[in-house]
Order: sequence, then structure tokens, then C-alpha cells
Amino acid sequence: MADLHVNLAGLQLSNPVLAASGCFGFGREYNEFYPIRQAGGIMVKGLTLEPCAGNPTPRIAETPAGMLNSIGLQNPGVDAFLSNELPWLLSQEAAVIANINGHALEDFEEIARRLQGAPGLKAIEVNISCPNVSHGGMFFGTDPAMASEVTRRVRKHTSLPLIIKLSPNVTDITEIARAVVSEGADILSLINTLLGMAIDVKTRKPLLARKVGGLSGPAVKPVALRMVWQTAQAVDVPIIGMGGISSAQDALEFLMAGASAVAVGCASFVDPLAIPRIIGDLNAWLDREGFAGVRDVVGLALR
Amino acid sequence: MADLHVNLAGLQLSNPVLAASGCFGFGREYNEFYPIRQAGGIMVKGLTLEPCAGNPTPRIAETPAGMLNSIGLQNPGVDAFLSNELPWLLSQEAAVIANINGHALEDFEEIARRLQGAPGLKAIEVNISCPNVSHGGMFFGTDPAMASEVTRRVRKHTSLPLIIKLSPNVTDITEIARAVVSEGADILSLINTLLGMAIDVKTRKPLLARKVGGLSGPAVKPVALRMVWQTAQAVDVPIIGMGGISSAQDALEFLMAGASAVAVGCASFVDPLAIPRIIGDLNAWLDREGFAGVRDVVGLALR
Amino acid sequence: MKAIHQASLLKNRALAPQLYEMELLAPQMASVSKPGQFVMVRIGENQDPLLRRPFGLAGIDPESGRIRLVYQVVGRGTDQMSHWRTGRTVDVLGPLGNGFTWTEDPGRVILAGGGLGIAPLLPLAQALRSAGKEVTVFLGSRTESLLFGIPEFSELGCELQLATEDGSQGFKGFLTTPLEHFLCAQALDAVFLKAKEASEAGAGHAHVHTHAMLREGMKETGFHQLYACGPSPFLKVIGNLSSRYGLPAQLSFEERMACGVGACMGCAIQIKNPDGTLKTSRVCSDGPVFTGEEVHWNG
Amino acid sequence: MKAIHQASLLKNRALAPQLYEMELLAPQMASVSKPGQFVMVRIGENQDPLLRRPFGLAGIDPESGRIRLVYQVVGRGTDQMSHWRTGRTVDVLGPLGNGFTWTEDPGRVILAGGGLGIAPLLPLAQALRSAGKEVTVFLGSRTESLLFGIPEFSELGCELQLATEDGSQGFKGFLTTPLEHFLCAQALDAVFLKAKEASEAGAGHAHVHTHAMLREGMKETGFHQLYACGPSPFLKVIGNLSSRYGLPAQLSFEERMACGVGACMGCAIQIKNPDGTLKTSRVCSDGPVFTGEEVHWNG
Ligand SMILES: Cc1cc2nc3c(=O)[nH]c(=O)nc-3n(C[C@H](O)[C@H](O)[C@H](O)COP(=O)(O)OP(=O)(O)OC[C@H]3O[C@@H](n4cnc5c(N)ncnc54)[C@H](O)[C@@H]3O)c2cc1C
Ligand SMILES: Cc1cc2nc3c(=O)[nH]c(=O)nc-3n(C[C@H](O)[C@H](O)[C@H](O)COP(=O)(O)OP(=O)(O)OC[C@H]3O[C@@H](n4cnc5c(N)ncnc54)[C@H](O)[C@@H]3O)c2cc1C
Ligand SMILES: Cc1cc2nc3c(=O)[nH]c(=O)nc-3n(C[C@H](O)[C@H](O)[C@H](O)COP(=O)(O)O)c2cc1C
Ligand SMILES: Cc1cc2nc3c(=O)[nH]c(=O)nc-3n(C[C@H](O)[C@H](O)[C@H](O)COP(=O)(O)O)c2cc1C
Ligand code: FES
Ligand code: FES
Repeated sequence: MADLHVNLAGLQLSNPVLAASGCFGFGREYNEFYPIRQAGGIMVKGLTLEPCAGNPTPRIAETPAGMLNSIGLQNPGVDAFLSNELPWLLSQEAAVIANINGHALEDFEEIARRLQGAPGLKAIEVNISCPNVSHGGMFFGTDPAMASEVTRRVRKHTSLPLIIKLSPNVTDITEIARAVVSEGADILSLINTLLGMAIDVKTRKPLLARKVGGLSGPAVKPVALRMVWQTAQAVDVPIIGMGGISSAQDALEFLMAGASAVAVGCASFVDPLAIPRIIGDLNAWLDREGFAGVRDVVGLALR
Repeated sequence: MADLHVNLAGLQLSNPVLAASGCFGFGREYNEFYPIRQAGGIMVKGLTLEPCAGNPTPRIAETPAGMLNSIGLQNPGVDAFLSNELPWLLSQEAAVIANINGHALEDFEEIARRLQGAPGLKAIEVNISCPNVSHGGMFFGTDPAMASEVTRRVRKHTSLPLIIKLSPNVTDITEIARAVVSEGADILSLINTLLGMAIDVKTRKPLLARKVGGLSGPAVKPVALRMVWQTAQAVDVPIIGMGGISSAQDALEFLMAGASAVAVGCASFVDPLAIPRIIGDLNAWLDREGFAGVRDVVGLALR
Repeated sequence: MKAIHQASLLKNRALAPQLYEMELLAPQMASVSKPGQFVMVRIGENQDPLLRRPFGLAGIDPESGRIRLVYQVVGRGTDQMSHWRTGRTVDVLGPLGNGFTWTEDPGRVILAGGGLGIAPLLPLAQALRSAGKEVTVFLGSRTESLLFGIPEFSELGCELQLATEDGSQGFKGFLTTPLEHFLCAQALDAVFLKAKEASEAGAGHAHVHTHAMLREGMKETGFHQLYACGPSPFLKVIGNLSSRYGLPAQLSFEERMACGVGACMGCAIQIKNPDGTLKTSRVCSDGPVFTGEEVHWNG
Repeated sequence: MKAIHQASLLKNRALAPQLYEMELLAPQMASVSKPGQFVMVRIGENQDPLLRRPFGLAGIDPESGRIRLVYQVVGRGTDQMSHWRTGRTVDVLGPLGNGFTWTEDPGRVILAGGGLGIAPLLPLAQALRSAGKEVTVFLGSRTESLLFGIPEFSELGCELQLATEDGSQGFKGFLTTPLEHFLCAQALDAVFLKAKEASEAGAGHAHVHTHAMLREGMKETGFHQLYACGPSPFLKVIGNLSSRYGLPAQLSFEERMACGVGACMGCAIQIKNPDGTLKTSRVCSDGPVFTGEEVHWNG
């Protein structure tokens, strides 16, 4: 048994394989497949200040080795999260990370304020990269000044480890990474989805009701990996890598590229047992290759 | 028989399915599978001023539904193109488009100068988006000011239809599109490859000798389509759409998103007959759906 | 614990051009599945096509451990499925969603299936017949060859009414037309009967068919539930008929799905809360069956 | 015109754990293929895995219209191939590249195959034997079970020398060691023989084995060509031996490929021009066979 524990700037996790936000709800569904405390951490569905109904359907389109989604942050709101979801998650002994979203800078601040002091909450992940909402969303994550400002504001209101989730839809991800780290981000998570589109040739219209959506899945893995690799060389904070991870081999690619932990998104849709499978295979690989701990793999390909 | 002819700002082509640069050499190889004049046009392998040996190997890595390449513009140079390749291509009655590349602004100018007046050459495509060279390349295509400058300089030296090939590795592709159109680009082609990476878990090193490479193939189609769709709404010049096209359905998605023609890249590797197959299927589809010409499909999904 | 099943493919044959049935040996799944539930089938081991494909359960046999799917080839996933040979292992996730519900007492019910929506009505009819109900089944499709299940429904002793868009079998047109005629006739008959009884008893009634009267009549017929599955415009008409005739409906919906288990929020549907406000529910885990009353029909 | 072939899968069986042979019916291809050429096999119809996989031709039979591949399961493409059942259609592009060359006269040649590099030597040995040559074959692999072709080479009347890294069969270690011993012994024998003849004829020679002497000796042996296929470090050693002993070598290379036909420039190899300058050639279309002399070994 290799040591799978990781410590990301104070965020202690039993293993480095997390559930990516929006791909695991609030854990209830996959808890019917395995005890969700097995996941290194759970980044819950993106929270907004008020409950949010999300976008019209179709919200899902399959693409080659990937999928587009335009959920639009459907969620019960931060207060319902605190009263209904968080207690249940903690009763399952899950390591919970709140993913927060805003249409305006004040929204981020207010959510952070409400989450401050929530017993048991492990960290806050700030989504400045959602491509599926018209106001805010990705807009905050594609401009270094805006990204800095969001980080600065949230930092003021939280003492929890602060994760900033970066958008891949930028010319230079290291610029944004440096900007948010200088404002107090403890950890970076990347990548969110790539802005994409699919057209239904039959109806001659975009397949998604909202026309564009976020691309994720194996198709984006090379882009995600490159960005993790670039970012790991640009900043000194730990990185949670994600984008197309569906096997322990994929996870190892991200770890070797410099991520300290990884998150699994739509692979859970394809294989509900993806997370425990990846953890098991990762462990077996580390043992076989003679690594004492998963930490020893981090950044191997950077040398 | 639907009318497949297209006229892109004076660039007259017998059909809208072109061979993408770097995926068709100088036509000789695929001419052993079918008469290459069947292609709507051939964008030849990227030319540099001097012959170029390219990058070390491995230059190729497969990724989910895609591939990474880091060829590094291996080519015989513009003069050898003019003396050996162009005459042969013209003898095959191919519609030839020269893809040009530079490490410095002066390189682009000089190549354009040498190509000016080359009998039979149909157009110039300026590659300001190659991710596989250290100097120049993508650097020109990710900054609006640089992109404008390259366009302005090449425009001075050529009377041929001027195609600027855009990089997808940017925050806002419409910004670059507008910049180059304002400097005289007649046509835009997009997308070039997305910067990506793959790691060999066995060797714990990047799979490509040059570490990063350009991602293309079906995986990138949703991103390419979105960018074509955005660009078609932002500028008034015709667009040659590409990125992951491997079937007539794919081609139709791009046409409906606003492209006036499309280019087929690595699909030819998988199926050497991809281009004639797509032309045939496109024609059959147009007939079946009652379109008189392919032009009538362009932009249908924009409405 | 929910689970993924590695089922053995026992049968995979064409019922008509582009229409197939598949039988899978999946004893654990067969033992817990209910009519109206569905499964998600994995197409290949590679990353493309990526997502599982959802199919309603068209047969559930706990005794033999078999489940049955009926599917139409509409794209590359179903195309590939149609080439699978028996003996192969199929990766199936399920049963998913909540099925139809019914009471274990006699009574009269109507089933309406449009296109592939016929599939989940097969095990439902079986269950309803076992519960002792009188079952009238309306089946509709584009053309005769795509109508399936007729022998099964007949064997179960269901009354059958058919419709095809091209008129190749039964009524020519949409299924909802004969269904409406049927409901109307049943309700009116009951109204007349009551009127007759009433007039025989000496009372006098004006013969105006108000909606209230039709609903009143419907109650008399003994029909107490409508079940439907099919494309959403079809379900909308059924939902309308349901409220017009005061006949409660259970409608099974389809939506593009990614996870199938309720985690991704991909398959949203607008549902009315009792207080009239709207909430977004998930077709996969809150449905796929919703009552006609609770669905908010937009547009 | 080059073409893609829809070949019928006649045989697909394990030779050893993870080692398979495949026979395909592809008459047109079998009729034009030459030893040393290769094919690109499409793995599936979906977009993943995307690229074709290259395999050397391990058998070419124009009479029966068959070609043969021997492949090792190293990743998901070859893993999937190993599950293909006979009767299936396989999409094969080829023959590609330039094969080995030889003269149609007797003489002695050496073949050296490391690992899967044994495969293309099989049809080559056949052709060389038909041309009347004396063929000595060196085969090496990691372990005994991965050595293949031994009966075929024997039947053709080739002399065989074996090596395995784990010593389970033949020499323990790399194949290049017994090969070097063999070359050295042959050359020295010839040198001694000549020296003996010379001394018998009265002349006196110092017994120092200079490289020039070995090359001189090699000429006397009648060996005039070395053919090799295997991993590139192995080919590098062979290239070295070739120049040390003045024995011309034809080396078959592998490189990551995308198109396989010369269009993408993915499979570059550095080749020396006659004037000493370097040029970048393509393994797929300019090779995969290059002479030991022309290859530029970097590092
Ligand atoms: C709960 C549920 C139950 C279903 N039951 C059945 C059934 O019993 N039999 C049956 O034949 N089909 C059923 N479907 C539809 C079936 O899932 C789709 O036909 C199938 O996923 C298409 O896959 P494909 O790869 O062949 O098509 P694709 O190539 O993915 O798409 C082709 C076309 O199929 C349709 N389609 C794709 N995905 C879906 C989807 N999730 N839901 C509806 N339509 C879709 C679209 O019109 C699309 O243009 C059901 C769908 C749902 C959501
Ligand atoms: C001209 C040529 C002839 C070949 N002949 C044979 C043969 O006769 N028998 C045989 O078993 N193999 C042969 N190979 C190697 C064979 O192509 C690879 O083993 C195969 O492509 C691996 O596919 P995969 O999907 O199983 O592995 P992947 O999952 O794609 O990769 C697994 C590993 O296989 C190796 N590999 C992948 N692609 C190539 C490639 N193009 N060339 C070399 N190694 C690669 C790498 O080490 C990689 O890490 C040949 C390769 C070339 C270029
Ligand atoms: C259906 C869906 C919903 C998502 N919702 C969110 C969200 O609410 N907040 C967020 O930060 N990221 C969200 N994401 C992005 C994922 O967390 C992840 O960054 C992305 O999907 C890449 O990982 P993957 O390729 O493993 O899916 C969502 C992704 C999907 C597919
Ligand atoms: C092997 C390879 C070489 C390429 N070389 C060039 C090039 O020289 N010049 C250029 O503008 N684009 C080059 N490209 C990019 C393609 O022209 C095209 O923009 C990209 O591959 C997307 O199309 P596809 O997904 O159909 O391959 C190359 C792509 C590949 C795969
Ligand atoms: S398909 Fe994911 S919530 Fe329904
Ligand atoms: S593989 Fe494309 S040139 Fe050799």
C-alpha cells in the first residue's frame, strides 16, 4: 500500500482523486454505487447565492470522445447547500469542497461569507470559468484583472483553503494563474470546460438550446495536460488537474505534469465506479513501480 | 447534381472541400489514391524561406479521438516549392494554395514576394498559428497587433487572395479576426491546432520530443465549430472552416456555422479517400435535401 | 448499492428494418426492475462514442433472469448495437429511474405508446393484467413495420387500437386522434347512460357536453389511469386529454442524458410544485415517469 | 493507384502470451507486396482509437491471396485486434514503403531480427532462399515464448542462431553478441585461411586483427549482405557491426506514424546525403528500409 495522502497547502486529503464539480451532484447519487468517502474529495455542484433553475434543454450533446454541456449552474443555492447537502455529506464522512459562482463580484463575496465557519467544510473552489452562464461565469476567468479581483474579494471573506478554478479559454493560462496566486489563491484547479458547439444537421440548428456549451471528457485531455504542465512551471501553489481523466494512467499523466491531485468529471457518467477504480489502479501502479507515496510522482515529467 | 462551386472573395473553387495544410504534403502521395484535382483546393505543407528539417522525433502522439503533432514545418523551402512542387501540382490540374510561415515579419514578406506572380497559384494562406516552432509561429497569431502587422506586410506584396489562418489558442478569436480583416485579409481559415501534450507514463516524460504539440482531429471539432460560428458573426469575409472534419455531416456542420468552404486535415491519414468521399456524400446530401447549390447551406445555423 | 451489470447477450434480432430487439441475461437486474424503468448501455470500451445510451425496459423476466430492449437504429450507437452478436458481454447500468405505479386492484386503464414509446408499455401491461386490470392499449408509429408488441399485448388480453401515420395499419394519422375519440365516446356513453337512468328516474338534463360532464362521465367508465410513453409532443397531447377528461396520466419522458443517475442535471424538465411554483427536476432520477398534472408544458 | 483493402480475417491466434498471428485474405495486396513492406490497420470505425496501426508483412502468399501479420499486444489497438474473430472484415492500407532489395544470384546473407523485428524477415528469407542464397538467421527476444518463426526459417533451410535476454533459449543476452562473435569468427577464419594459404605459399604475415583485416576477411567469407529489423538501439549496433566488418546492411526502422504514406512528415529519420550533408527522410515512404551507410545515428 503506497501512501496516497496528499496535503495541498493545508488541504489534507486521504487520496488525490477528487470528484469534479458538476459531475457528482452533492454525492447522493454515486453513494448508491460506493461509499463516497472513498473519493479524495468532493467538489460539489456549482453553488450560486440564490437557487438557480439552469438553462433550457437540450443541455447535453455528445462529441467525439467528449461531451458538451450547458447546464447553467442549476443548483439549490448556497443556503440549501448548508442546511441540506453539507450535513448529509459530512454524515457520509466525505471531504467536501464548495464550488462557488457569481454573476457579480458581490455574489462571490456573499457566498464566501455564508460559507465561512461552516463546520466540516474543507475548502472553497471559486469557479471563474463557467462557460454556461450569460453574466459573469467565464468572463471573470479570461481577464487577469477580473480574476485577481474575484480572488481578492473572496480571500477577504474566507479562512478556508482557497482554490481558484481556471478557464482554458485563454491565450495564456499562466498569466491568469500568476494573477490569482498573487491575490492569495492557495491552490489552482484546472481546467474547466472548453467552449464548444455542435450542430444538428437535420434541424440545421445548434444541438444545445443555448447554442454553445462546455466541452469536457477525454477529447480535452491533451489541452488540459499542457495547461497543467505550463501552470506548474509558472506558479508555486499546488494544482488540482482535471480534464478527460478516466483511468489511473490519465491521472498519472496529470500528476507527472505537476498536479498534486486530480479530479474526475464526466468519466463518472460513463463508469459510475470510475473514482474508486482509478484510486485502486493508482495504488497498484505505485506499488508495482516502487513509489512509497503518490507525492513522489508529482512533477516527474517536469524534470 | 447540386452545384458545388464556391467563390471565396475571388478564390474560385470547383467544390468546397480542401486539403488542409500539412496533412497532404504537396499532393504527390494522395495522388496515388485518387486524382488530387478532385479536391476543391490543396493547401500545401507550410513553406518557409529556407528548407527546414523540422523537429526531432517522436513527432506524433495519438490522443482520444485526436492526435498531437510537432512536425516543426519540415519543408523544402519556398524556392524548391516553386521549381519542383508547384509545376507538378499544376500539371495535375490542382487548385494550389501556398501556406506560408515565418520566424520574423521579414520572412513572411520575402516569401510573399517570391510567390507573387507564380503562374497558376490560386491563393496564399498565412500561417500565424503554428504551435510547433519556437520563434514566430503561434506567437504571431495570438496577439492582435502582431497578427495585424503580419497581414499588412504580406498584403503589400501579394495580389493573390489572402487567407489568414487563425490560432484557436486565444481568449477571443473574433478580436484577431477583426484585426486581420481590417488589414486586408480576404479570407480567414480556422482553426489551426490546439496546443496540447501527452505524457508517457512508462518513461515519465512527454511523449513528443518537443514536449508540446498541436492537437487536431475529431476531438477538436466542437471548439473549431464554435470558433467558426463566432467568427462568421464577427466579420464579413468568407471562412474556410476546419478542425476534425471526417465526414460530410461534419463538413455540413461547419458550412451551417458560417464557413463557405472546409478543409480536411488528419482525416486523410485515417482514410486516404476522405476528401473525395466527403465531396461525394456532400453532393448526395444536397440533392436529397433539395439544395441547388452548396452556397445555400452556408450559415443556416446562424439564423 | 446500485451496480453496473455485465450482461450476456442472448438474442439480438431485427423485428423490422431498423428495429431490433435484444435480450440480455442479467438476473440481478431482472429481479429488481419495474416497468417504466430504463437502463444505460455502454457502446464500446473506447472513448468514442463516449456516453452510454438510454433504453426503456421492454421486458423484465425475473424467473429467467432476462431483460429485453427494443431499439431503433437512429445513429451510430444503435447502429453498432445492431451488429452485436449473441454471446457477447454487454455493459448495462440499471435499472434506473422510477417506474410506473399502479394499485393492486381491478379497474380499467389505458396505455398509449408512440413509436419506441411502446417498449416500456409491454412489461407494464403484464403487471397491470396480473393486478387484474382491464387494459386498453393504443399503439402508434410512422408505419406498420415499426409497430411492435401486438401479439404480446393481445396474448395478455389487452384490447388494442392501432394507428400509423401512413395508414398502413389501423387509423391513418396520429394515435392521439383515435385515443381522443375513444375517450370522448366512453365518457359520452357514460353520460348518456346516466342521463338515461336519470330521465328514466324522471329528472331532465340538457344535452350539452361541458368539460365537467365529460370528466363526470369518465369517472363512471371505470377508467382510472392513463399511461403513456412517446415523443414529447405526443405526451403533451396526452397531458391535455388527461386534464380534459379528468383521467390521471403517468407520462414517461425522454431527454438527452449524460449520467442517467441524477448527478449531472443534463436531463432537466420543468415540474410544478403543489403551490404552483416551478422546479427543475431530472428526467432520469426523478422520472422518467411524471404525472400529467405536475408537468409544466412550456410553449 | 494505391488502395485501401477490405480484407477478410482468416486466422487470428495466439502464438504465445501477448503474441498473435493474423492471416488476412487480400489477394490484390498479396500479389504486389514485397518483403520489408508494411500495412496500416484500422482498429475501429469510431473516432477512437483514431490512427491506423503499422505492421510489417510477416507473410506474403500471392497464390492463396493471403498476407500474414505477427503482432504483440502492447496497447489498446493491438489488444483489440487480438479479440477479432475470423470472418470479420479488416480495413488494411498497403502495401506501404519500400521493401528489402536483393540480387537474384547465390551468395551468403545474414538476417537479424530482434523482437517483433523477426516478422518481416520471414518473407525475406523465403525470397532469398528462392534466389538461391545461403541464409543465416539470428533471432532474439526477451524470452523464449516470444521467439517465433523458428520452424519456418528451418524449413526454408536457413541456419539459425538464437538469443534471449533471460537465457530461456539460446544465448543469454542480446542477439548482437552472438552475431558479433559469428562475424568475427567468420572473418578471422577467412583471414587465417588466407594467411595459411599465404604462408604455405611462403609469405609471412603478422597476426594483428586490424579492422581492415576483418573487412578483408569478411569479403572472403562470401557474406555480402546483412538484413536487420528490430528496435532502434539494436539497429544502431547492427549498423556499427556492418561498418566495422564492411558488410552492407539493410535496416528496417520503426517510427511513430500518422499517415503511413509520406504526407504528414511524422516519421522523420536523419539520412546522410552522399556529400555528407543531412536530409530528413520519411520512414514510411522513403523507408522503412535504409542502408546502414546512409543512416545518421544521432547521439
Ligand atoms: C429514458 C429513455 C428511454 C429510451 N428508450 C428507448 C427505447 O426503448 N428504444 C429506443 O430505440 N430508444 C430509446 N430511447 C432513445 C435512445 O436513447 C436513443 O435513440 C439513442 O440514445 C440514440 O443513440 P445513437 O448513438 O444511435 O444516436 P446518436 O447518433 O447519438 O443520435 C442520433 C439521434 O438520436 C436521437 N437521440 C440521441 N440521444 C438521445 C436521447 N438520449 N434521447 C432521445 N433521443 C436521442 C437524436 O434525435 C439524435 O439526433 C430512450 C431515451 C431515453 C432518454
Ligand atoms: C513500420 C512499422 C512496422 C511495424 N511492424 C510491427 C509488427 O510486425 N508487429 C508488431 O507487433 N508491431 C509492429 N510495429 C509496432 C506497432 O505498430 C505498434 O506496436 C502498435 O502500433 C501499437 O499499437 P497499440 O494501439 O497496441 O499501442 P498504443 O496504445 O498506441 O501504444 C502502446 C505502445 O506501443 C508503442 N507504439 C505505439 N505506436 C507505435 C509505432 N507506430 N511504432 C512503434 N511503436 C509504437 C509505444 O511504445 C507505445 O507506448 C511496427 C511499427 C512500424 C512503424
Ligand atoms: C455536466 C457538467 C457540469 C459541470 N458543472 C460545473 C460546475 O458547476 N462548476 C464547475 O466549476 N465546473 C463544472 N463542470 C466542469 C468540471 O468540473 C470539469 O472541470 C470538466 O468537466 C473537465 O473534467 P472532465 O473532462 O473530467 O469532465 C461541469 C462539467 C460537466 C460535464
Ligand atoms: C501533421 C500535421 C501537420 C500540419 N502542418 C501544418 C502546416 O504546415 N501549416 C498549417 O497552417 N497547418 C498545419 N497543420 C494544421 C492543419 O492544417 C489543420 O489546421 C488542423 O490539423 C486541424 O484540422 P484537422 O483536425 O482536420 O486535422 C498541420 C496538422 C497536422 C496534423
Ligand atoms: S442524465 Fe444526468 S441528471 Fe439526468
Ligand atoms: S507517417 Fe506520415 S510521413 Fe510517414
